[in-house]
Amino acid sequence: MISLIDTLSWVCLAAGGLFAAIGGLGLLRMPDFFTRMHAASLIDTMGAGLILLGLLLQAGFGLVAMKLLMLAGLIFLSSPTSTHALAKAALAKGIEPLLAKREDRSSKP
Amino acid sequence: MSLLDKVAEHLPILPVVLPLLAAPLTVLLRQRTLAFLLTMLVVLVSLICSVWLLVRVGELGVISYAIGGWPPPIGIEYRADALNALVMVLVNLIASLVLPYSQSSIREEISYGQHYLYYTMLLLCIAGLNGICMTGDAFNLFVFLEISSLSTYVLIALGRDRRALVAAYQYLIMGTIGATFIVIGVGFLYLMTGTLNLADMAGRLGEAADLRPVLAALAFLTVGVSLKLALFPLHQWLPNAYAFAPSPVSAFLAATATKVAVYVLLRIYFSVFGDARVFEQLPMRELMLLLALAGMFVASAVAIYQADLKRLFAYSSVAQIGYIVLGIAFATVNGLTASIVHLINHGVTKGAIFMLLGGVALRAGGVQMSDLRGLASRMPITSFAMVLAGLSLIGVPGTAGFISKWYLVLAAIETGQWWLVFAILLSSLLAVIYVWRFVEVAYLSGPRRNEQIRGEAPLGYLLPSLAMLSLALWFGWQTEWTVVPAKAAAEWLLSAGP
Amino acid sequence: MLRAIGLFIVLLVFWLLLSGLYTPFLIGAGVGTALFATWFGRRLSVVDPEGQPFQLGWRIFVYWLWLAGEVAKSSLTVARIVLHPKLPISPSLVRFKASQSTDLGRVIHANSITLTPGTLSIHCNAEEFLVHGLTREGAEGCVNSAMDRWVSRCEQGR
Amino acid sequence: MSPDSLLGQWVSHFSYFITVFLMMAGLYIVIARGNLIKKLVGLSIFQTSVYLLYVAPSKLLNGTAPILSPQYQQYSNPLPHVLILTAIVVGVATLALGLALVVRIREAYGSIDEDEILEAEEERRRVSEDR
Amino acid sequence: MVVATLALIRSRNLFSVVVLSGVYSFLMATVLVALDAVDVAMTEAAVGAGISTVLLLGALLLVKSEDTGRPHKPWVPLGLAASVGLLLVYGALGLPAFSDPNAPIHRHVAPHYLNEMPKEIDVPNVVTAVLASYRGFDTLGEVTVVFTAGAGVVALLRRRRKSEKSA
Amino acid sequence: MFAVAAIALLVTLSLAIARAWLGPTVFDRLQAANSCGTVATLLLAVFGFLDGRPEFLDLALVYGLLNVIGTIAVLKYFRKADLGDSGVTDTGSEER
Amino acid sequence: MREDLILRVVAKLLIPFLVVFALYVQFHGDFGPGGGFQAGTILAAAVVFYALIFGLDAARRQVPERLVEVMMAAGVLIFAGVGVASLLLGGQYLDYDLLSHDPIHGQHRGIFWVELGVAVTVAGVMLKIFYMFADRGRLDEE
Amino acid sequence: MDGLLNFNPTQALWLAVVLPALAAVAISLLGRRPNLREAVTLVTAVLVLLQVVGLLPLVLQGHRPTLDLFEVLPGLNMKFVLEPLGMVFALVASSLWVVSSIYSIGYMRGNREARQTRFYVCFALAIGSALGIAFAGNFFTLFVFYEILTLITFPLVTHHGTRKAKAGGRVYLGVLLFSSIVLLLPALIWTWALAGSTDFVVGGLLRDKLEGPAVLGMLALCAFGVGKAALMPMHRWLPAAMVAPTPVSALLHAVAVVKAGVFTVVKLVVYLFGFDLLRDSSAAAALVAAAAFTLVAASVVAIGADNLKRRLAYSTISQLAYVVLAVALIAPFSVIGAVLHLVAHAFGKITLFFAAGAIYTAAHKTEVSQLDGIGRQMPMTMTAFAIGALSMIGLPPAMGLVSKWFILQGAMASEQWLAVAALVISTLLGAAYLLPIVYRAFFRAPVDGQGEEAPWPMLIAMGLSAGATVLLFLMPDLALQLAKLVVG
Ligand code: NA
Ligand code: NA
Repeated sequence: MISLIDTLSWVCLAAGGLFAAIGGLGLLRMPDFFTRMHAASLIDTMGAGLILLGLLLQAGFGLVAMKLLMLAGLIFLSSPTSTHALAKAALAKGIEPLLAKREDRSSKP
Repeated sequence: MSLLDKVAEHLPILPVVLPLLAAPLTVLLRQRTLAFLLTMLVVLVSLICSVWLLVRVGELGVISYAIGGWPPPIGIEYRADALNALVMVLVNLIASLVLPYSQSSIREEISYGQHYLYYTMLLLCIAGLNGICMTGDAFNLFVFLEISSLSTYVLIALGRDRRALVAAYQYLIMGTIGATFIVIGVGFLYLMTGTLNLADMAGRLGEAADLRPVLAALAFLTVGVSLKLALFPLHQWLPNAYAFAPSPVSAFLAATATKVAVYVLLRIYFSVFGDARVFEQLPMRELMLLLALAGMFVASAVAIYQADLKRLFAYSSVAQIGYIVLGIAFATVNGLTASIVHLINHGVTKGAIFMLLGGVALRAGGVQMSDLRGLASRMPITSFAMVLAGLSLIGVPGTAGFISKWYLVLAAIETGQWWLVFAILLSSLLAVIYVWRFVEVAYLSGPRRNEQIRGEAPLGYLLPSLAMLSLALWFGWQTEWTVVPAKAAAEWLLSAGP
Repeated sequence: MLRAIGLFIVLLVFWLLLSGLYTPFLIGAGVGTALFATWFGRRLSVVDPEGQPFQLGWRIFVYWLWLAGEVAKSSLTVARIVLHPKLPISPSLVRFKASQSTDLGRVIHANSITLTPGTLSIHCNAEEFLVHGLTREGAEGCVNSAMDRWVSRCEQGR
Repeated sequence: MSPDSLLGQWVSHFSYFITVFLMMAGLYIVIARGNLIKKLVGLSIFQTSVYLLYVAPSKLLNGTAPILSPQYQQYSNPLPHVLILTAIVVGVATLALGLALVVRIREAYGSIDEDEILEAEEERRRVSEDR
Repeated sequence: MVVATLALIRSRNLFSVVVLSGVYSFLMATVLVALDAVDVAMTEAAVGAGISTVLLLGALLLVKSEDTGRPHKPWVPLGLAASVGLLLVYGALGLPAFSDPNAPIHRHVAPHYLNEMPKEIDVPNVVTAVLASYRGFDTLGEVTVVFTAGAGVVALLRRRRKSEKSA
Repeated sequence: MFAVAAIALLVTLSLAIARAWLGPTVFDRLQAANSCGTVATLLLAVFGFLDGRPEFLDLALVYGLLNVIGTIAVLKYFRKADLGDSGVTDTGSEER
Repeated sequence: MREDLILRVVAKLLIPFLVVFALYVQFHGDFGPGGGFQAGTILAAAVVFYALIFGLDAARRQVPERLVEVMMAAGVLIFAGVGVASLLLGGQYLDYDLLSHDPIHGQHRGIFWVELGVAVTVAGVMLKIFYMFADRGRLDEE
Repeated sequence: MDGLLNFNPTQALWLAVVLPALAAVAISLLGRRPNLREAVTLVTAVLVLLQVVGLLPLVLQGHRPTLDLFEVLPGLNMKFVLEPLGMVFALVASSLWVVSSIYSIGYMRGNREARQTRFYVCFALAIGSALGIAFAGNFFTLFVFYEILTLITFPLVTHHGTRKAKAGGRVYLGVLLFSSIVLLLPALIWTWALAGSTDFVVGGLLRDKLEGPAVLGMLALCAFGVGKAALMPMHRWLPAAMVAPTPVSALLHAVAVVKAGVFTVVKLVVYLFGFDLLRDSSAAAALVAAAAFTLVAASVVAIGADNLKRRLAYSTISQLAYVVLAVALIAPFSVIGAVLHLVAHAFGKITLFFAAGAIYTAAHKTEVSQLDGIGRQMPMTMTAFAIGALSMIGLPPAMGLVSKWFILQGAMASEQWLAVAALVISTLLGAAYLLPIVYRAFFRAPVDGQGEEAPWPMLIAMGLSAGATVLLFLMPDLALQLAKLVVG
């Protein structure tokens, strides 16, 4: 039982780390600001989520777990908020998103 | 145990805590007159406490005060001795003279809404300086240094001229670098000794496993403190700061801030490292000698060419600091006595000069040489007082400056360094020249009645200035309050080292 | 008032979970703190259905679970794109009108879009949503999506 | 000192060299940059370098944070932590004041570049002398 | 952290400088945690990444200046910085090695805090005990520093009265 | 195992810093900074376990909270909605 | 920024928790990381957050400048006052041993008040500084 | 004795110094009432003279009244002692103050000078500090009054306020302050460091405290440090100060300043070094050489000077060197000669300057070459001038002969042939630069027609000083008696 939880948590931790690293890589590889944001959200969601889950499994049920949950809640609340705010500001400041195909963008955001 | 005895026990802490308590109170009061009265009261009480403490130190020797009741290396110790009690008396004395002066002068120089904050800042500065004097703990010293520094930056920036802002900014940068250097030095010492208590540190430095960090600490502390005390060539912040600050601030800073930094240097050299380590293992003597002399001559020479009187006397301060450091470099009783005495004498002299200049600026609309033609006929008392203060700066007999030069030359003669004797005296001739420029402008040139100058400064300016000046003259005749404690302090410094 | 009491309780629980030390003093402090925070929140007028969406009830938790699945799925997609040597992206913008009736609902919807890797909401208001997608498919998937329905259902829950 | 080779010495003192680097960088920014705000940022970094100088030696590899608990025997030295806490506070206080000054300077001069301000002063002096 | 610093040196854009200094603070805080200085880390995070950033941005907003001036000649500052660095290296080489349990700081004073504190003060967090009690006066000074800064900013930035402004 | 996660996070961190270094726009830096904040928060949590002292999650919470406020403040800088933004500052431009 | 509904909602959600968290950090300084300084900063950050979202005027209406100024001063007074109290009780300055019937209790009481003083001043000062900067900017715009 | 003078001697000492200062205050308050102002000057001058004269018997009886005022540093106190040498100087200064006051009234009114009040104030203060120097009981007190004298005479030198006056004033102050601060002050401090006190002691304070080259060093510091004694190269201030009005020149050259200089040198040699110390070292010989050089060189320059006051100034430099030389010879005779010469030069030179001022006031002439036949227009003035010149050269019937005689005696007795030669040569040179003026004045035809005598107060003053010169030649007893007391 213990070892099952341990294994599970390790898998979570490793996978989370992997997702985070991929997100970081995406942050470097992506061609423009907006596409990089998508890569970044990989870190905030899967990376953070899996790592916290892994830790949660290690912590067992208790206050530590509660705090981990709070942390997860905070990240999941704050990450989209800041991403949204950033994207909005960037667009407002005239950062043109690189688009695959010319879309109809008649109304100015 | 009577109440007085109880109060006496807490003397080392009172001059620090009282202004520190009063400062937030002035913010709560938000009213200039009340703030002034509170400040005055606190400063007077602090003055009484510090004099009392000086007397007690004379009777009992070193007084240790364990804050929080924690014995020294564990807690923070305040430690009064012949030297720091004396310096603290100087700080509070100057403060108690500058304050009444402020009451009338800030009306002219600082906008009304900021008056109570002026007192807040002054109180904080006093608390900081007193704390630096009394503390026996290396890190606590840094903290109080910062209290005084931050309040000083603000005080300078309160000046009307926009250049005051730049001056304050430059001082902030250089002052912070200096403070950080001090922290680094303290850090090295802490890492080598495991303690922050200065006395404890001094004792444990002998067992230091490696000399390199100790020497590096010495270097960092020297540079850091030198920045604060405006030792040439680290003085760049000073001329502008003094020139553009409100006049009571110039007077207060010129008389106290650099002086307290000198005290810190003395304390570090003689009671932490010990004169043997500082002066025998390193070419510190030569270095300090060189910088002191360079300061004395270069700064004086620069002062001669200033068109702005406040700047002129600011550069003169840099030169005078050269004398003080020179005295330290002798590392003899007479040399240190010279330094300590000059610290007091120059303090009151420069204080008086800047206070008088405040009056001049008020009446003549500025302190540019060109504005002051014929000053003597319109402001005879102020002009004459300036001349007397200038004489003290030169070191003419009958003034405080003479006594300091006396001991400095004595120290040089004693150690057989005749070239230094002449160097010291020659540089005081440079002081003759720049003081002379004032005399010529005020007395010997220009219209007989300069209508742009609106008569003698108001009494609120004049009386405190003259009181300060009379101190500068009084200390030229009556040396019981300056030389005697200074000599005691010097002897103590040289004997009490590790 | 009820909402304030609810907030007070939530905050107290929050405190207790944070604290982990249950001495009388600290519990007292917790009560005091929660009271203070509630009062302060009311003073700042942040105590309202937007700030304390108790009305969403249990549905929101279910939604979260569903969302977690969505996030996991799109994460894998994005991860594959990032690792793909050719970086097969087709960034696009889509504009649509979401079906939520309240600001809170729109916020939940918009944040969910952003939270899901591969899409992010740039604009959201009653009139329209502006969404940027890493791929055209991803972006277009947001229009009239299951997510839209889920959020609207939560919103109308009570 | 246990490691006797110079290399060993450098390794065992690694933490100090980060301090050294940060300090040099901060100092460099303060002196080399003309922008008043950037100078302040440099000053902050310069001050920050001290944190490591104090805190790194307080660490013991088999120790833990100095929050006493029956599970642990060995703790890192708490004193440097206290000192640096104070140093951080002093740093932010300095920064706040410095920024306030910069704001006022900008209002008075219309610039926050050191060279421009000095030039403005020089100009003014020249004008007043001509007059 | 080194990279962030280098970026800081390089960057001309003031805004980037602010952002980078925020990053720098976060990293510093993380390093501090690794060194067991949790209280310090919390403060550094709150101050460096929080307050400082807000302050810097506030100031940037007021000075409305993005372009930073010409860079100065780099050699003098570089030389100065290098000489200070050398001095630091010289001193640091003589310091006790990292994590040396026999270093003076682990033998003197600190053991008292760690061993006697439960008897004298009895709070689990030794940092708090030292901060608030053993070295409480330092902390009083620190609070005073904060107060000084606050009052100083008020003194510097308080709005002038209308009458004064027009005059 | 925590170490693996920690190392992965460190890698992510360095990648994010690289982005912060490269820019090119301030928004890229901001985004990188934001990611750094998240990664640092996670790193702290992992450190807590690595060190055997998970109660340092408090610290991670502080990080997370400040990360939001910092980002919002930055946003405020661009929008200045309540301060009557005149919108003249040309912040988004590429660095020279 | 009140118009940005995402920010508005998130702010409303977070602020009460921020306040509780700040006070948690304050009261648990004895047991874990944190204390007066950090608590004060977080508390100030909560209000700053509010001001960023809902505007400076709203913030100043609810947390008035005068209160903030009083806080600035009051914290220092509380701290220094603890020292004066120990003086009056016959001990050295800041000797908490005498503040209660036995030294340990005295220490606890002393630390509590001292940390409170720190928090109050820090929160006050941080807020005041923020207000000053923000306010200055607005005047500039007029 | 006068009723007013019924103080005990120590009080009288103090009062003599303070009285002029009080007078200065009174004068400054009476600035708008010239008659009253000048009356105060004159009355005070007379009172001070009486005061000093009143002290004379005490000194002659061997009393040395001492007044210890207060201590600045341990062993460093303000102290007045009345001893014969000081008595001589005090007598000279106070009596010449009376004379020069009378003269000044005539001169200042005659030339309608501006800032007369300041003039009288400073003049009175200068006398006060001269008396302070005279009565100084130790080196420190002497130094203090010496410096005060320098500073207080500065406004007098720059009296005219012109660019030239300011330039002259700068040189004046520069040289005097330089020498006193850079050289004399170390001597003072060194003395204190060696002896723990600076008291003047019969036989020399430093007798057992110095030896070898240090004696020479100290002597050099003292001799050159006393810039007022105008030993070359410290003489430059004297010609520079010629820009001042004539009464000031008189003050500088005769009454106070240069007298204070040589007096200080004599006093230091006698009471600080003591004859024994100097005799045992070679230091005195060096001083003799320096003085001899100055003696001759200044005379040579004087011959070449056409400006009358300039010529007189170089004459002064030369004459001062006599005194220094005389003291440096250390022979009892020469020291007596030094003391006497101090007196002789004072009266002689003041006469010459009074005459030069009178010529300027009456005829507006300043150059020697303009003086042809002026003796016919201003016979009384030029007679006085002649008497003064004779005294300078050392011819009868003027006191100069007496003092030079003693000096020469001393030089011969101590077999210092260099000194003897210098004395002889400079006497000849002295004749060469002074006698032609007298010759021109009386024996050449006037260039321009009419001229008239100087105002009567000036004439009275000249008469008094010239008369004193002759009188002292005829009755040198008192001066001689005092001088002998100095030697002991
Ligand atoms: Na804590
Ligand atoms: Na704490």
